[in-house]
Amino acid sequence: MVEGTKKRNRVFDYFCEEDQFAGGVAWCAGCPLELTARFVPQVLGKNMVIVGTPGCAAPVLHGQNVGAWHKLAYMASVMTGVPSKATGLSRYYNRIGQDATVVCFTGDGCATDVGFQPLSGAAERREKIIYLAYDNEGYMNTGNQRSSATPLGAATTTTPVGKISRGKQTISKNMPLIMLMHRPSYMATATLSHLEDFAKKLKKAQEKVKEGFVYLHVFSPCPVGWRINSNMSIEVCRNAVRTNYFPLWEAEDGKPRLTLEVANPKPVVELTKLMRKFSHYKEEDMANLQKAVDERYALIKSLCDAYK
Amino acid sequence: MVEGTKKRNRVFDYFCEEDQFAGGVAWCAGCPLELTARFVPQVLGKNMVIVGTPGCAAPVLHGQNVGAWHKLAYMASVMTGVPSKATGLSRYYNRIGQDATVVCFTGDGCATDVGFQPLSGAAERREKIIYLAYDNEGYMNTGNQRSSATPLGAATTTTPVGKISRGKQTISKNMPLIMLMHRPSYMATATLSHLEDFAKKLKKAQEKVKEGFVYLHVFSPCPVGWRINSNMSIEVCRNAVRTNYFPLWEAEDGKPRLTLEVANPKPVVELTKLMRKFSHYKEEDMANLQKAVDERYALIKSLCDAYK
Amino acid sequence: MVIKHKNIFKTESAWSNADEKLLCLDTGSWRTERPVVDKEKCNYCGLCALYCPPQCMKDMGDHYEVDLAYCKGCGICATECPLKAITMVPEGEFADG
Amino acid sequence: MVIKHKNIFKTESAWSNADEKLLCLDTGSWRTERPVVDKEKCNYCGLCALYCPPQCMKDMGDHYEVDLAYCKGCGICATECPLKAITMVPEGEFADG
Amino acid sequence: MVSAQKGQVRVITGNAVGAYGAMLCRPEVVAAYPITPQSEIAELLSQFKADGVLDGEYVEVEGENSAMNVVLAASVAGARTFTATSSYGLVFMYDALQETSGFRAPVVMVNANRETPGIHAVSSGQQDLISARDTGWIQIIVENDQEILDQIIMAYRLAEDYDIQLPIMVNYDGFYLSYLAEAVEIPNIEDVDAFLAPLKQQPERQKLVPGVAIGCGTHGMEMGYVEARYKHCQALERVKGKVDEIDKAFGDYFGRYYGGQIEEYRTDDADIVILASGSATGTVRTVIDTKREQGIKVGLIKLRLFRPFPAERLIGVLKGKKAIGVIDRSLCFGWKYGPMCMELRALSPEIGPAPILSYIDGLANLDITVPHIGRVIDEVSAAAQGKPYQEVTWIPMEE
Amino acid sequence: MVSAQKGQVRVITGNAVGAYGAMLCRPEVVAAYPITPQSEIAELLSQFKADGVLDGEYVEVEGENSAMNVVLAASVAGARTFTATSSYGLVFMYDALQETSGFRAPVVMVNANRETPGIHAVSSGQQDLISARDTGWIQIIVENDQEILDQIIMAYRLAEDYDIQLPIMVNYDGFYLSYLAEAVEIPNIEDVDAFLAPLKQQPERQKLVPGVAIGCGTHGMEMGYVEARYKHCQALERVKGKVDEIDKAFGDYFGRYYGGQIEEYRTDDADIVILASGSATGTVRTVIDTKREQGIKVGLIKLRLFRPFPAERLIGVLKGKKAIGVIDRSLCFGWKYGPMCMELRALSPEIGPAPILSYIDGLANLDITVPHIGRVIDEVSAAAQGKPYQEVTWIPMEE
Amino acid sequence: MAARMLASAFVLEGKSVASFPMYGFERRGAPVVAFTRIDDKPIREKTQIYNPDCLIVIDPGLLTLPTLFTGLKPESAFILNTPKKLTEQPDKNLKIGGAVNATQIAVDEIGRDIPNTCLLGAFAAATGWVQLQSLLDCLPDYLSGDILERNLKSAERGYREVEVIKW
Amino acid sequence: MAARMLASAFVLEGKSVASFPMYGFERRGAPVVAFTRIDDKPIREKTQIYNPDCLIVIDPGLLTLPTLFTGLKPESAFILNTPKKLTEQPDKNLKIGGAVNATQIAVDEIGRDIPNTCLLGAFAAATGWVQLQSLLDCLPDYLSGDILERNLKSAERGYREVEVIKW
Ligand SMILES: Cc1ncc(C[n+]2csc(CCOP(=O)(O)OP(=O)(O)O)c2C)c(N)n1
Ligand SMILES: Cc1ncc(C[n+]2csc(CCOP(=O)(O)OP(=O)(O)O)c2C)c(N)n1
Ligand code: SF4
Ligand code: SF4
Ligand code: SF4
Ligand code: SF4
Ligand code: SF4
Ligand code: SF4
Ligand SMILES: [Mg+2]
Ligand SMILES: [Mg+2]
Repeated sequence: MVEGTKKRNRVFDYFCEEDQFAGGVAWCAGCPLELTARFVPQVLGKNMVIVGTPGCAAPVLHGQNVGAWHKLAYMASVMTGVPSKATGLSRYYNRIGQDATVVCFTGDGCATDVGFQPLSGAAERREKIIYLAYDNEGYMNTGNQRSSATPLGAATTTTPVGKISRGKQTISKNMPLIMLMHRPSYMATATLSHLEDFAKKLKKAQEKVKEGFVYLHVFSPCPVGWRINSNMSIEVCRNAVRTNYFPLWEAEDGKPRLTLEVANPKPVVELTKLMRKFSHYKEEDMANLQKAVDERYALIKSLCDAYK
Repeated sequence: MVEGTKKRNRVFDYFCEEDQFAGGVAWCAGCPLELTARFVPQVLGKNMVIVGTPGCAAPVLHGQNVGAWHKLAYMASVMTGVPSKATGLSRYYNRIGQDATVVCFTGDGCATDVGFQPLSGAAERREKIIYLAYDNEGYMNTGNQRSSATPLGAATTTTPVGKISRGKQTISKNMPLIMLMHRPSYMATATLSHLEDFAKKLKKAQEKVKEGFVYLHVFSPCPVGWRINSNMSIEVCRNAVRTNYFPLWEAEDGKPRLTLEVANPKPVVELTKLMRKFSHYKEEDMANLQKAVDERYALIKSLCDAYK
Repeated sequence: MVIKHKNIFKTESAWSNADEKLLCLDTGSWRTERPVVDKEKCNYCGLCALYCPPQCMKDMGDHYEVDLAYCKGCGICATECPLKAITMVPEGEFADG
Repeated sequence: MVIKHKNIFKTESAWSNADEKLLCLDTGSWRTERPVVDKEKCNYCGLCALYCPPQCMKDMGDHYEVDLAYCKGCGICATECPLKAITMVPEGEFADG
Repeated sequence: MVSAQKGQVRVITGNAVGAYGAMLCRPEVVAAYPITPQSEIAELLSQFKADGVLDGEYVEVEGENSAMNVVLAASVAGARTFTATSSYGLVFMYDALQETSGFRAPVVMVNANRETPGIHAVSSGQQDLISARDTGWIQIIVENDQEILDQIIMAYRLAEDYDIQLPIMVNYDGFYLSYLAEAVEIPNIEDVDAFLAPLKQQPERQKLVPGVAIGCGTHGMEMGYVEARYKHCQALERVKGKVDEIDKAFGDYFGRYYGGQIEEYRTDDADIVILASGSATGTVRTVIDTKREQGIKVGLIKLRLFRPFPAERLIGVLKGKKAIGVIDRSLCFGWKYGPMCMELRALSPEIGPAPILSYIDGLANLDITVPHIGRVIDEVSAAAQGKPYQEVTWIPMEE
Repeated sequence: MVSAQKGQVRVITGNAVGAYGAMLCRPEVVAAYPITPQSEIAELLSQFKADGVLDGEYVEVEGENSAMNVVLAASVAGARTFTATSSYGLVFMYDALQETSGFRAPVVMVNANRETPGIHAVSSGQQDLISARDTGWIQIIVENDQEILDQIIMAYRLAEDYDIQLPIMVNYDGFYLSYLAEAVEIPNIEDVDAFLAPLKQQPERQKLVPGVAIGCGTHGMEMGYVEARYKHCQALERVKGKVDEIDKAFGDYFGRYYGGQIEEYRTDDADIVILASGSATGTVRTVIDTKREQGIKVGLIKLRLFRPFPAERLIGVLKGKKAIGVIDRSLCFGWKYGPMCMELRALSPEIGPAPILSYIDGLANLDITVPHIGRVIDEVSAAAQGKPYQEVTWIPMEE
Repeated sequence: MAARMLASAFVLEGKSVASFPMYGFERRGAPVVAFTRIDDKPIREKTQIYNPDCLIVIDPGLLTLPTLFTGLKPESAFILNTPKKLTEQPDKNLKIGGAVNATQIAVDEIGRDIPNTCLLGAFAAATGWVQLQSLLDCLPDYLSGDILERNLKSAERGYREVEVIKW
Repeated sequence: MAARMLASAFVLEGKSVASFPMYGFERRGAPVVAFTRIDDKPIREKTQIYNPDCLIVIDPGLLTLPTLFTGLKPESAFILNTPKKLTEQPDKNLKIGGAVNATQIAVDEIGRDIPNTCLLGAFAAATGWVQLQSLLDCLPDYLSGDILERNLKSAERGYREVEVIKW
C-alpha cells in the first residue's frame, strides 16, 4: 500500500508527549481508566504533577518502595486531601516561577464523597489546578461499593439486590452541574469514546488553569464492577453519550455549552443492556432511570440554551 | 380606638408555638440571627430537634452546664458533623415512630466550608432533615473572618484591606444553586424582611421533609461585622432582595421558582451603602460586584424560566 | 481522695436542662436608647413585634409595648413601624425615671 | 542494635524514583485471546492504537501491530477497528508458537 | 437461663464474623464506609439489610467522619448502634471519636487494624488503634474469629451498662483476621437476646427526645467540664472490673471464656512473661509450649483491654517476675519503646525491677513468626538471668 | 555573626507574637483556618500579607484538614511553610498530621492549646496536644510570649535541619498566652535570616519537582515501610540533642536561653522536683522561691519538649531525687495519672524508687494558682519524707 | 485593649508587664475582666489576679457585683467611671479613689461611648504610678489618625478631671 | 475462596482449620497466595505458612517462581493445574504429585476458567486427607443454583481425572 493514501486519526495531533507509563500495569483488561491515565499526559505533557489517592488509579500511580510505574512527578494523598495538596503545590510552583500543570487525578468516590469538601473549597478559591475525576460510579478499588455517583437502582456491594431491597435508593449526585455552579474557570465532561473532544478539552484546561480552577469529569466505566465484556467498554462510553446519559459539554467562566448535541438520543436501555449492573431491573426501574436521565439532560440543555 | 379597625399582620397566623427562648440572650442588638432563631420554632413547633454547632448561634443554642437559654431539644456538634448527626437522629426517630422535625441550624461558614461535605452527603442520601443555613457571609463568632459565602471584594479580618490587597479576591460560593443541583425534596432562600414568605417556606419545608432532604438558605446580615447600624438590619435584608443581590426563590423536587420577582431592581449600591464592609470600594469594585450579582441573578432566572 | 465537688450534672455526660428556669441575661442594660410607642399612632399591625429580634414587644390587645427587661435598643421596631409610631429616646432621659 | 537491613530508600521518607527502570508486570500473560491485525485490511487510521488501554499497539509505519508483552487481550481494538481488520484469536491456538 | 444452645458452625472470615456479631445484637442504626481490610463488613451488613435479616437502619455515609457522627447521634437519641472502620477511616473520624466518648454514647465499633497513613501502605499493623488511645474510648483487642464475634456481643453488654455508658472499639488484626476463615460458632439470636437482656433491667440512660427540653453536649463551663471529664475517667476505671464480670457471665452462658482484661497462659509458675496482643498471641503460645519443654519457665499475657489499661491485673501477674518481654505491632513516636511497652513501664514502680525488653515486630504485613518469638523468649530469659540485654529491638531490621 | 542587634520591644499578645514569629521566618506558603483562641494569628498574617509585609502565599482554606494538606504539599515541593490552629482544628486534621510527619515535611505549626471537643467547651487546657502525641510530630510547649517568638524561629532551624526533616508543633496555653500581652522583643528580620542561614549550607532535602520523575508518598511495601518508620523514629531520637544545640546557638546569638528540651529551676540541690509545662511554670517558680525560704529544697523541671519525650535529660535530673510531683493540664484516658505523669513513670526503672505524685489541674480555663502549687509542693515534700501520700489528685475536685 | 495600653505605658517606664483578658463564654453581654501585672522584675505568673492593687471599673453597673472587691490588697486604689461622686469608701482595703465621668468625656471627645483611655488618664492622676506622658506616648501604637487625637484628648481630660479621694 | 471451601470440608470432618489469603498490593496481576492450616487441635498460629505439607498451584505460570518450593516439609504433596503430565519430581521434599487439567475441565463444566473446585477434587484424590463427599457437602455454603451444580461436577471430575504420582 502507498503511504499517502493512509491518514492517521486527528487525535494523534494533540499528542505532545510519549506514553509515560510502564507497558504492563495492574489495571484490569479493557479498563478505560487505563486509557485515561495514559492519554492525559500525552496531551498535557511532562510537566504534569499528579496528586492521587487510594482508588483504582493508585496501584499504578503510587510507587512501590523506590519503584515506579510511570515517569511523572507524583504526590500520594489520603482521600481527604487531594485538592488541598494540589493547592499547596500550585501556589508554590507559581510563586517560584516553576512551570507545572498540577492535576488531581481521583475517582468519583473521592471527588463526590470523602474528598468533596476540599474540592469545593479549592474551586471557590479559584486555585490554579486541574481536578480530573474519572467516574466509574462507585468505589471500585475496595470492591464495587456505592458512591454518590452510583446511579439510581444500580446494584453494588453496599446497595445489593436482596429480598427486600433492589439497588441504590437515590439518584446520583449531579457532580458536573454542582461544579458548574462553583463557576470554575473551565470545566468539561469527557469520555473515552470521544477522544478528540477529550483532547481538545484537555488543551483548553491547560490554558484556562492559568486563570483559575478547572474541573474535568470523565465518564469511565468499570468493566469488572459493572460486568461489561472487556471489549465493550469504549462502546459503553459511546452509548452513554448517545443516550444522553452522559452528555458532553464544557463551560468557560461558568457558561455551559454542549460540545456534542445528540441528534436522536437512544433510550437508556441501549446503555444498560451492555452491562449487568442493571440486570435486576424491571420495566418500572428502567422507566425511573430514563426519567432521571431525561430530567438531568433537560436541565443542562436549558442551561446551555440560556447561555447561547 | 376600636378593636375592629385594627388588623394584625398575617404572619401571626403562621405561628403555632410561643417563643422558645429566654428573653435575654447573648445575640448582638439588632441581629437578624436572633430573629431567625426565635421565628423558626414559632412556625415549626416544639417537636423540633436542633443540631447546632460553634458559630454565633451556639452561645444561645448550646446550654451552659445544666442551664439552657431555650426550651427545644438540642444536640451540640462539632462543625464537621451537623447533618450526619441529624441523619442519625432522624433515622432513629423515624424508625421508632417518634414525631420530630430535625433541623440543622448553622452559619454559612459551617454550611459552605468546614461542614459542607456531610451536608452534600446527606442531601444525596435524601435524609429527612431540614438544613437551615443562616448566611451572615463570614465567620462571625470567631471575629468576622471570610467564609466561602463572603462576597467579592468584601473586607473581613482575613481578607483585609491593606497596602497591596483590597478585600476578598473571589466571588462567593453560590450555595443555593449548588444545593439546587443536589435536587433536594425542597429548598428555598429566605430573609427576615419577608417574614410571610419565610413562614410559608418553613411550613412547606416541614411537609416536604417527610419525603426527603430540605435546604433553607436564610440571608442574615451581621450588624456588627458588616458595620450596619443596628436598626437597619431588616432594611438591609429588604434591599438585598430589591437589588436581586439575594433573590427569593424555592424549588420543589428540583424545580426552581422565584417567589418574588422584583419589578425594578435597584443597583446593588443601594444595598452596600447601608454598611461599611464595602466602604473601601472604588467605582470599579462596585461595577464588579454588580456584574457578579447580575450574572448570578440571570442564572437563577433562566433556570426558573426553564421550569415554568 | 476527698471529693468536695458537688455534682452539677445529674447525668454522666454534660446535658443542659430547660425544665428549670431558663438562663437569662440582663439585656435591657445594653440599651442606650429606648423605643417609645405612641399608642395613638399605633394601628396594632404587629410588625414591630414580628421584626423585633428578641421578640420583646408585648401585645397589649390594641397596641404594642416594649418589655424593657430585654429590649436591646436596636431600633428596628422604630425603623420598621409603617406608621412611625415608635421613637427611640436616649436612655439618659429616663435616668431617674 | 545490629541493623542488618540495607536501606531501600536514599531519602528519609518513602519516595519512588522513575529514573531507574520502571516497574512492569507481565500483563501479556493475562491474555486468553490475542488480537491479530490483518495488514491488508488495515488503513493505518490508528484508532486501535488510540483506544488500546495499555497503548500497546505499535506503529509499523503503514499499519499497527500489537506488542504481545503487554496486550491484555481485552478486545477493544478489534471491536473499535472501523474496518474490522483485527480478529481476536484464542491464545490456545498459539500454544507452542 | 443456664447456658446457651449450640449455635451454627460456619467457616467464615473475621470480617464476616464481625458482620454476624453486629447483626446478632440487633443494632438499630448502622453506618459504615468501606475501607480495606474492613469493607466486607459494610458489604455483608448491606446484604443483611437488603435481605431483611438486619432490621436496623443502614446509612451509606459519604465518609467515616459522618459514619461516626451518625451513630453517635442515633446513640444519644437512644438507639443501639454499630459501625466499623480501619486506619485511614479511624483517623479521619478523630474529632467525632472524641465527641462520642465525651457524649458518653455507647457506640460499638469494629476496627480492623491497619497501618496509618503516615506512610502510604495497605497492610496490617496496630498503629491505628494506638493513634486512637487518647480518644477516651474503651479499646479491646481480640485474637481470633470466634473471639471477634463473642467480643462484639460482650461489647454491647459493656458499653450500654448504666455504670459505663462509653463507646467501645473492638480491634482485630486487619488482613490477618479480616480475611482469615476459621470455623466459628454463631450463636442463636435468641441466646444473644438473653445475654443482653440484663441491660433492660437497668435505669434508662439520658436520651434526647424531641418536645422534651433537654440538650446534649451543653458547654461544660469550668467545673461542669471538669466534672464531666472526671466522671468519664471514673467510668473508664469501672470498665476494668466490668470486663472481667461480663467475660465470666459470657463464659457461663456460652461456654467460652477469654480472661476478661487479660488472658494468661502458663504465667502461674513462670519466671518470665511475654506481653503481646491480637492474632500473634496464638503463635506465642505455641512457642511457649516448645520453650517450656526446653525448661524455660515462660508465660504469656495476652493484653485484651488496652484502654483502660489493665494496670491492676498486670501488676498482679507481673509482680516478682524475673523479666518481661513486650511485643508491639506499632510504634510510640517519641519513645524508643513500643507503645504497650512504654505503658507497661509506667507500672514499674509497682511491678518491681524486672528488666522489660521491648520488641517491635509485625509492622506492614510482616509476620511475627515462630523464630522471632523464639528469639524473644531466649533473650528475655537471658535477661532474667542477669545477662546484658538490648532494651529495644526492631526485629525486622535485624534480619 | 556574634550576636544579634537589639530588636524592637512591643507589648503584644501571644497570638500576635505567633504571627510576628512566623512572618520573621519568611514562610513561602501559609494556610490557616480561624478558631478561638488562635484566630488572631490568621488575621494578623492576612493583614501582613495584605500590607506586603509577608511576601508568602496565604491560603484561606475552608477547614483545618485542608490547611495541613496545603502546607504539607507545599513543604514537599520545597517551600517553607507555616500554619496555626487549636483543639477542634487540630483533631480535624488528624489524618493530615500523620501524613505530614510520614512525608517528613518540615512544617512549622503553632497550636494554641484548648480543651478538645469531647465535651464542648471554649477554654484552655492541654488536651489537644496530648491528643496529637501519636502523630510523629515534634511537640514543644512554651511558657510566655517571648518564648513563643523565639521558639518559632528555633522551630524552623530544627524542622528543616537535614538530619531531622520533621514537622513541629509549637504549643502555648490558649486563652492564657493567646490573649496575654507582654513586652516582647521582636528581633530584626536580618538577624533571623542570619540565624536560619546555616540551613542553606546543608544538603538539599528531596523535593517534588515537575518534569523530574520522582514520586512522594510511594507505598511503603513491607521492609520499605519499616525502614521509613525506623528512620522517622531515629530522626525523633536525634531531635533531642538538636533542640539543646539550637537553644544554645539561639542564646549565643540573641541572648535568650531556654534550656533546650527541659528548663531546670533550682533543681541542682533539690530533694524534690515538680514537673510542669507551659504558662503555669512561672507560678511554680514563684512558689518554689517561697518554699525554699521555708526550707523545702524543691526545684522545677519545665518540660519544653514533649515529643520526643526527653527521657535522658529527665533521668539525668531526677535520678536520686526523693520525690517528684507532676502537674498535668490534661488527662490520659484509661490511666489514673495525667499523661505527662504516666510517661514519666515509664522512666521509673532508670529514675529509681522516688514516689511520683500526679496532679490534674488547670482544666477548662481554671487557674493553677499559687495555693494549688503550694499544696503540691507540701504533699510531695511529705512523700519524700516517707509519709503516706495520695497518688493522683484532681485538685479542682477537692476544693 | 485599655489594659494593654496601660501595660505599654509601664513598659516605657522600664517595668515588666503582663496583661490579659478573661472572656465570659458569650462575647456579648457578659462582663469582661482584664488583668494587668506590673513589676520591676520579669513577671512569671500568668494567672488571674486574685489580690489586685488596683481596680478600674469601666461599667458602673458592675458596682452591684457582690464579689467586686474580693481579694483587694490593703491600701489599694479604685478608679470608677461614674457621673456621680465617690463619697463613702466602698471597701475597707481601698486607700485611693478616683471618680471620673469617662463616658461623658468619651462621648464628647471621641463621639462614642469608649471611656477606656479617659480612665487610663484618671488612673495616672489618681495613683501616680505612671506618668501621663508615658500613656500618651504609647497610644500611637494602638490608634492612629483622628481617633488617636481624640483619645489623647480624652486621656488628658481624664487625667485632669478625675476627682481623687484618699481614705 | 477455594481455600475456604477446603477448610469447610475439613471442618465437616471434625478438624480445626484456619485459612487466609495474602494479597499482593495490586489486586490484579500479582499472584495471590492462600494458606490453610488443618489440625486436630484448635489452631493458634495466624501467620503465613512457611513450611507447608501441601502446595496447590492454580496458575501453572507460577512454576517458574524460584521460591515456589522453598520451605516445603519433607514428604509433602503437590497438586498442579496443568494440561501436561508431571514426570520428574519438581522438588526433593515432594512425595505425592497430582496433575490435572483443571482449566480445561472448568471451561468444559463451568464455562469459564475457574479451576478451583476441580483442583480441590484432585487434592482429595491425590492426598486422601479429606473425603470427596465432605468437599461436595460444603460447596452449597458458597455457591448456589446452576453454578453450584457445575462446580460439583468440576470437583468430581478433578477427583476422577487427576493423575497421581508417588515419588
Ligand atoms: C479515609 C478513607 N476512607 C476509605 C478509604 C478506602 N478506600 C480506598 S479506595 C476507595 C474507593 C475509591 O473510590 P473512587 O475514588 O471512586 O476510586 P475507584 O476505586 O472507583 O477508582 C476507598 C473507599 C481510604 N483510603 N481512605
Ligand atoms: C473544626 C473547627 N474549626 C474552627 C472552629 C472555630 N469556629 C467556631 S465558630 C466559627 C465560625 C462559624 O462561622 P459560621 O458557621 O458562618 O457561623 P457564624 O459565626 O457566622 O454565625 C469557627 C470557624 C471550630 N469550632 N471547629
Ligand atoms: S476495578 Fe474497574 S475501574 Fe478498577 S481497574 Fe478494574 S476495571 Fe478499571
Ligand atoms: S456577631 Fe453578627 S451575626 Fe453574630 S450575633 Fe453579633 S450581629 Fe449577629
Ligand atoms: S409596627 Fe407600629 S403600628 Fe404596627 S404595631 Fe408596632 S407600633 Fe403599632
Ligand atoms: S429596639 Fe430592638 S430590641 Fe427593643 S423593642 Fe425595638 S426591635 Fe425590639
Ligand atoms: S483501527 Fe483497524 S484500520 Fe485502523 S489502524 Fe487499527 S487495525 Fe488498522
Ligand atoms: S486486545 Fe486490548 S490490550 Fe490488546 S492490543 Fe487490543 S486493545 Fe490493546
Ligand atoms: Mg470510583
Ligand atoms: Mg457566618
